[in-house]
Amino acid sequence: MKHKYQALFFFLFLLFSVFVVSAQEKKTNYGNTPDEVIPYGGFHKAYIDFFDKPQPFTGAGREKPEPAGLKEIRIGYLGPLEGSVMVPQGIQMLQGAQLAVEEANKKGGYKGIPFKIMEHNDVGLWGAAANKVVAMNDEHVWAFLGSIDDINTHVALRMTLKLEIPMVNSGDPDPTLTETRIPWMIRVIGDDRQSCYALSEYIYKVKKLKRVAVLRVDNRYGRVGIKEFREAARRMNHPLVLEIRYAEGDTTFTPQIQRIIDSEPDAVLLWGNAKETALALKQMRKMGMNAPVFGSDRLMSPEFLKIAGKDAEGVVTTCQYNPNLDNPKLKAFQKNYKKRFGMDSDVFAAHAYDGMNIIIDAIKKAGLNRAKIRDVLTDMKTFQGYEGVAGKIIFDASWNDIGAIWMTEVRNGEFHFFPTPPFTSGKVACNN
Amino acid sequence: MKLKKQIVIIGLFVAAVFVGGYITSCSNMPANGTIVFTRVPVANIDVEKAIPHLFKGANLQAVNRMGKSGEGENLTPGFYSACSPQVSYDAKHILFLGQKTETDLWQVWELNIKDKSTRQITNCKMSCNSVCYLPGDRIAFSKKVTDKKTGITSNALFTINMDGTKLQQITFHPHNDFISTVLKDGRILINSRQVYPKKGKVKYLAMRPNGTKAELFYADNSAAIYGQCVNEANKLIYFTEQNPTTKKTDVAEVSYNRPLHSKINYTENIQGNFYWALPLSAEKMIVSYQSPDSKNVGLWNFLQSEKKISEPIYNDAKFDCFEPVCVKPFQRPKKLPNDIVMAQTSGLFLCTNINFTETGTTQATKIEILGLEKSLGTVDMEKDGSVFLSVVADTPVRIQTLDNENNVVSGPSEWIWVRPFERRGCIGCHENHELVPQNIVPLAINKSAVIIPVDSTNSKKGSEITKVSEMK
Amino acid sequence: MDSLKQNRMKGVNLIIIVLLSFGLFGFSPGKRDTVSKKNKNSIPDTGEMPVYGNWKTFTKKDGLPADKIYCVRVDGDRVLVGTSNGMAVYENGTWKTYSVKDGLAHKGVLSIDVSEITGDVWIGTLGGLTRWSSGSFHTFTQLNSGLPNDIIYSVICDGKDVWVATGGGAGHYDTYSDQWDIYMERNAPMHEPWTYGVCAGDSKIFIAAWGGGVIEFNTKTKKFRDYVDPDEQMELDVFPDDGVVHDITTGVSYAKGILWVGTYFGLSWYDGAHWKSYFDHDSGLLSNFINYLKADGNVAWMCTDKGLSSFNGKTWVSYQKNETGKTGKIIVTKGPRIAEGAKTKEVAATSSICHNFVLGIDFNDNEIWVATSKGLCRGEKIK
Amino acid sequence: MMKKRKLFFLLLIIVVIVIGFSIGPARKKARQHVNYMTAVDDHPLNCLSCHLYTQRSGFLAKMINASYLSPYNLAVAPNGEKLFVVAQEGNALLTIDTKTNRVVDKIAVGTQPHTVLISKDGTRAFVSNEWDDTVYIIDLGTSEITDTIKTGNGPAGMVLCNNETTLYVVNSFSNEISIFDLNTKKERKRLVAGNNPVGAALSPDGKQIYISSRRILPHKYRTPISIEITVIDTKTERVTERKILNDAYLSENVSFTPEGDLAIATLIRPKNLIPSIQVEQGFMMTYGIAVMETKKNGRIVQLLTDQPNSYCSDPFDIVITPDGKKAFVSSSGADIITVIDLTKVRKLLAESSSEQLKQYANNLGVSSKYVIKRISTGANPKGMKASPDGKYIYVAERLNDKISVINTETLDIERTIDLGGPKRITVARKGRRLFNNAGHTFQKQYACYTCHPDVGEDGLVYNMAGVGMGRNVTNTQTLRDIGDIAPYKWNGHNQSVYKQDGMRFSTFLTRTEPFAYDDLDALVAYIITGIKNPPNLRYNPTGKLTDAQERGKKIFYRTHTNDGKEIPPHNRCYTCHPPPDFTNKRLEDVGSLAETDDTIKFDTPQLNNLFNAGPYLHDGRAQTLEEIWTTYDHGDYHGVTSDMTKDQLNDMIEYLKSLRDAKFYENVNVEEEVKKYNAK
Repeated sequence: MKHKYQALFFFLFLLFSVFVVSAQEKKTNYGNTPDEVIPYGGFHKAYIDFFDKPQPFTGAGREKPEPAGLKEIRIGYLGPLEGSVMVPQGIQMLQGAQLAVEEANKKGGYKGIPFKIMEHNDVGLWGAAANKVVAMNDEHVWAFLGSIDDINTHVALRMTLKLEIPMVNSGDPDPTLTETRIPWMIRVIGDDRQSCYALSEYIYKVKKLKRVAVLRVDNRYGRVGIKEFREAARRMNHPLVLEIRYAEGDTTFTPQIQRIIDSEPDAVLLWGNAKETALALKQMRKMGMNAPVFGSDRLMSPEFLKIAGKDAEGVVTTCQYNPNLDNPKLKAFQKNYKKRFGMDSDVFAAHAYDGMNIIIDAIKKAGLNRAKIRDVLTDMKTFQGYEGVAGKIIFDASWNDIGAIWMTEVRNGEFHFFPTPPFTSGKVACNN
Repeated sequence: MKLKKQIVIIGLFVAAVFVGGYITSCSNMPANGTIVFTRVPVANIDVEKAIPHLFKGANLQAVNRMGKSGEGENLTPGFYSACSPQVSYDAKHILFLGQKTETDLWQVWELNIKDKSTRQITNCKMSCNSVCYLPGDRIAFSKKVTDKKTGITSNALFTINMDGTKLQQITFHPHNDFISTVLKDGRILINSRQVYPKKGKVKYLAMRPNGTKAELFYADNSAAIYGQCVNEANKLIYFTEQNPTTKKTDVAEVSYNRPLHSKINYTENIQGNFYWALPLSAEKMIVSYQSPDSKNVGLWNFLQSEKKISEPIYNDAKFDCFEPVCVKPFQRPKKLPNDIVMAQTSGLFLCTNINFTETGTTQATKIEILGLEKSLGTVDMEKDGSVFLSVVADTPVRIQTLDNENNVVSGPSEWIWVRPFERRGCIGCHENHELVPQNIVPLAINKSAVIIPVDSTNSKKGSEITKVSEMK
Repeated sequence: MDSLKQNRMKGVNLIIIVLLSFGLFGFSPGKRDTVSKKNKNSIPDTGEMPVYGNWKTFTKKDGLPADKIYCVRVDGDRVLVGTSNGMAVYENGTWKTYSVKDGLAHKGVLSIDVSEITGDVWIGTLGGLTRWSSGSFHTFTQLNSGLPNDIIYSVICDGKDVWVATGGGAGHYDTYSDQWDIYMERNAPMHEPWTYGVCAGDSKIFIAAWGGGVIEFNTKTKKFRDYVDPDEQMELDVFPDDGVVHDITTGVSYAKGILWVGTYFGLSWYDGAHWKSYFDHDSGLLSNFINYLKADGNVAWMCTDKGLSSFNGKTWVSYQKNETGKTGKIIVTKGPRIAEGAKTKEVAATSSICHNFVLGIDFNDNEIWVATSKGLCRGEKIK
Repeated sequence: MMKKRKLFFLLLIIVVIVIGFSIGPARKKARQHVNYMTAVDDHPLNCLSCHLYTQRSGFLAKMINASYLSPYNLAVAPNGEKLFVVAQEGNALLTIDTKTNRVVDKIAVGTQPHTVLISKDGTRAFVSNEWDDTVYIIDLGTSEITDTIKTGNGPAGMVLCNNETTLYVVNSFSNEISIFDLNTKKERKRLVAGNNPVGAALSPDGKQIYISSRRILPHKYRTPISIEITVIDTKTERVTERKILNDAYLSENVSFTPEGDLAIATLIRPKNLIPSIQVEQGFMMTYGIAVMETKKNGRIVQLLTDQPNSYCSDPFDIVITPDGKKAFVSSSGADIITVIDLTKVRKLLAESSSEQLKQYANNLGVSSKYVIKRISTGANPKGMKASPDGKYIYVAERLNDKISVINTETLDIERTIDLGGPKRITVARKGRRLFNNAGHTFQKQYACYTCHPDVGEDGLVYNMAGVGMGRNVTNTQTLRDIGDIAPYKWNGHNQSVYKQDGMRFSTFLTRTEPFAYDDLDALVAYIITGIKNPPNLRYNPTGKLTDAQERGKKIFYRTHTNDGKEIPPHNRCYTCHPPPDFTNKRLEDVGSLAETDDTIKFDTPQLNNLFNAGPYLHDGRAQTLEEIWTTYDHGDYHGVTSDMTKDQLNDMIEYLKSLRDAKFYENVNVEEEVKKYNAK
């Protein structure tokens, strides 16, 4: 149907092209979107951009006095702690947060009152994460950190507006999470948009590959995560040759791989958890499929290396930070973390540490008032450019962290980090 | 196939009819309606002392109810004394207390009505002083016992097999207990009177024949109970009682259904004293009666509806007539099951709310358990007032409630005891005996029972009875 | 499917062009005419649109259990109010509160509806669904019943049926058969089971699905269809009037054949054939951030974060509290959209709604009850 | 020829068996068998006890059993000349001429009819058929059924109002009241009632309807219980009040005084939360009435009809004489009609403090203040009605197939009307009488029926005080259709109903003399043969499963979890709950052990007709089926369910609710079902 309206679109495009181009030069696009892949950007300015400025919170609550006589300042933790494949990540996240709280308490907590983490497992019966936010509200937390799983994080987010609890997300890269306009959450980790843009830039522009097949997990993480890559690929004039799914927990991928082979791709992009993608990679190589393989951030894990073994060589993934950076803050964190918990910190621990520190700072600045804590978290000033152990946090108007992310390549059984390629402003190649 | 099965069954049925017919046989009934009573040479009757009713020189006398006064047959010619006749449910035997010679101890004997033969059942070292048949193959009787530690002497109930084996004590409090009768529900009605620490009033207690669940059945502080009690058709209990001021003894009736509040005095308007009552029907009863102008107690017919003495049955100036019974088969009381386990050494006791009393609620916080000699310890109540105890079996205790400062709030209670593995409950302390428990989970049962006597060296709560047992 | 969309698009063409043209000629959609001083207090002609005033506020001081009012429901002579601290009932001029100790599932009451058949009150809380029937409370939870999830964002009664919108799917409870159905991603056209609002009308149930637009369920055919944002983009709306403005919907209300859809991104209107979009910059809508909406006859009431807007397709009447004091203003926009010639006038009002962060609304003949972030208020019909 | 020969051989076999059992070593074997089955060593060696009287079908069963009428409820014609009796087992409406005391008409009605109403003009009868989900409207002139109204599940009590244009029907199984427009015969609406509502009464002014209910309201586990009396305004047709009767259940019927100032309901006050350590002092059950003032904020006073050593078990109906002076309560387990002087009740209400009134509910002595007579009747008196002139009370003696007529002045039974049922009392009928009568418990405090109303279960959790006092709480189990599912009792200790109802039963439950062996035979015969479940018309009327039930069935038979992991065979639903009885008749551990339980494993319960058998699990901790898995199964001990989505659990529960009597599943092949439902 679309071509029927091309004449109209063209007309509109002419009308607006001047404004559009000039706007692009001045500020970053929403979600750090490369110009080339802005939706409909090729021919039509949207009737309305929803995230051109932060959504204010106009409700009551700032007038509430700070309560007296508190024995502890409660901060919620919502993450996978039991009954999920994500428990290791959940524990890293919890420990990162704990370290932040312990350090803050050593420095006197909040006006001498210690902070306390109220732990909540987000894995449970049907929509448990939202119910856990209710539980945290009943416990009178001042803000909470959470979570990793995109579904759990989303349902938790929905409660924050009803209950007016500030939420800091440090582990869920779902791009839609910050697109609800609920002005009670900020994200301090790069989202899958950033990963998709980086991968598309790297695959199509740097590696100059054209035919990409996607093998992804059949859940929300796979579906929503890959969306921006798919659209970017299309807008870069290299629509995916194949997008094929597998069920969470699958161990054999033969039919999918056969179809991938049949689609004759130049490259394969894996989007899923470490275990399944590693198994799929091994089987792919076994079946004689030798195209370069790229992957989402979840591949960047020791588990992936362990299972995939030699076959992991050359796999390129994204990562929301670079643990090898020579950043004294990061080094100190890594050292303290290892000392405290007896294990190496990972991406979830680092971001949780940053997220919890931001919550603590916000409480210290705003006092014990949720609306005011929210105001500080979202004012686009206090924490804009925050230098955390996981890097610099830059918020866009939806409080999505569009700060730099990294890429990795497996070489000799190890992840080697390198910066994402700068977005090249290619010509508008297609009209949608 | 189905048909086959059914024919097999029909065959079995036919066979069973034959076998059944072979087994069943009818027996002759003894002469109905004969009255047997204790005939005592005339003496001054002191009601108080007449309990126990061991009448020296008495014999069991049988008379035809319709016969003339003074006639009859001595059923115990070979005895120096015999009294307290009790007819078996099939009316073939009579149980009685007897002594062959003046120096013999009183023992329980059984008389075969048909051939007048007697056999001795007990061989006690103390005189037996009341007796009755129990449903099944045992009898109950009473005799004197002395507590070895305290030296307190009382009269306790026992049961024993008809062949004199398996003697068992079933009451364990410092009371003088005498058997009155067996209620149709299977319980023994006990004429009971506390002797320690001080003498109490005579009360009727009802108790299961294994000595469990003894509870107040009837008491009236305005009258001293006297005389043997009988019941008819499970509904009415007759007994005689003495007015403490006028000393007149009367026939009274209470309803089995509500004994504490249903007394009717039948004879208060008739001059003279009544010592026994034997109801024969809803209309008639036989009474042991002594008119003011008579020197002896005779057996008289009494019309209940008219509350009137009619003609005498047996009235001989030389004899007093007591304890009339009627020789006729009667409905056997229920044979109550035995839930005690003699291998156990304790029983459980639950009070649902120690602050629940007849007069209202009190403010106690704990109870003290008193033994015969000393206190057996105190136990804190739960929030709801409940306490749950594991009490050493067959040992009398009394309970009093205390406040935080150990002042007595209520009590001490009557003497109670639990039998081995008995579980019993009460609603409150000195509660209205017509009240039933409120349907709540008593908090105390969520924990282990407190062992009584409380081990003062170790205040930890003890464990419950551990024997695994089924419930249905 | 495609041809359907095309038809719709045709109608939309003109509107877009006109709209954009206005934009080009520098028409400022945000700017409003203020009523001149001399006729400041005279409300402009609003046509059939009712106007409310003489606002009275109720807060904790008046007997409410909390100032944060999630919802309000008028039930005959009484008003049922869901707060963050229990349900308050206003009857005969006094407030009575019911909470967990009385049998309420949770103190946070998000939604209330009353069954027309039985008079039973269905209370959606943060911890389950409670039926309040003639004084007795019965609670359904996700653990003791077929309820999909304990957080009830919305509950409605439709004859014998009760519908709830929860994060675990839309729940349907047949009070006759005592049976629960759950509609979610596996048996209905949704990506996720997250539902936020539900309403009924003309044998249809409309479900506002968070991220899934609007799901329509035909109670007769038991068939579904969905309405999603055609541009598939979360961050922008390419064309107005092409469908529901955003996939994240927060409320639905159906009356007189019109489905009104509230989002945090604007308002949608659907008559069964055509969609229309209304935004704060192009119409009389006070804010794109719509917490809740409810249609009453021809008039839809939008509870936004900047005040209360009402709209009957022709005229907007909005109520906003001034930043200080108790006064406020009534903003009348004649005409649906600026592009369609809408003109706005403001009238100062001596009383106003108690807070601009509006969360719920209900009405009876001459009164309107408004639930806000800080207090409950009642307005009287003055026009 | 062949036939004759066969017969001869058969007879020969019988003779050999009989002789063998009488003398030979076979006798020893038989003795061992009987000892095992009865758990005693002196039960008569009578093969018939078990093998004849317990026949459930076939020629023999027909021969040894009989079809009784079992009058349940009744109505009197407005002119008093006719009596209409619902025969519960006879599935008929009997018309009796009150002058001749003869049955003059018998109209076949639906299954298990419950209540009959007669229109004011005496031309129409309304009969609720509890097991058919219908109400029949009968033209009494032609004795024909003119209309059949479809109701909710289990129609029981009814009320006609609004000039007889509106019919209220109490749906006893689906807990609602259906309101019908009699002009259109259409159902106008349904209102939620209490749990298992049954009796209904219209206030004299026609403005209100009171509905009694039997089962308790949802409550916190092991906390005091209550039931609801539902009050409906006939003008608005809405529930205006839900009166709560605390500590009570099984309120069968309710009645208004002619003045309308009081409504009185029958009730039972059980002691399920107290350890069942004794019967003495009302430790198990008490019975009485709730006197409700109908005015606004009126008092509710519970009064016992019992006496300290004598109980009026299982009150069923209550009738108040037209002069408002006397109330008659049929105590169906005690075979008596308790007569209450309402003037005295009013006086008591007037002169007692609220504290006293509260205490009366637990006072066995107070009945002497208002009970003026206890009239003995035939077996199992149930429904009653007063004649229009108030001179007589008609009593349906259910297990006697007779109507007794009480003179309200003399308070004696003046005459008895024989309904013409079978004259002989079969063994099973005798068993049924025993079951319904409290005579076999200490002081007649309760009957089997009390905890097993309609031979089902009363929905209560009892503290049976097996060992100690706070231990081994158990959920009452149904006795319907249990012939094939030994062992019995939650701990599975009883291999037969004989043992179940034998010596230990008397020692720890009835606490009186055990059943005589012929009584025990009869009781067992009744339990094994006589008891059907009501048809599952609510969830599975035809046998065709709904979509949800079909999906649920797939889950029931599944062998793999959602993510494809194989479920160990012992952890699949059908392993322990295979059809037809949906029990493997073995003890299993489903992780439900409580600290207070002595047994680790529990008898796997049958699942047939479990939809209204809550609470669930051995100790009744799960109030709903959902809770079994959402709340009380941590770790997938009770089948693997943790991977299920909420809608899957809902579907599975819908399937479980669909389960009907075992007879419908006799030919189900589990293997085939597993194969079918696990096919890709």
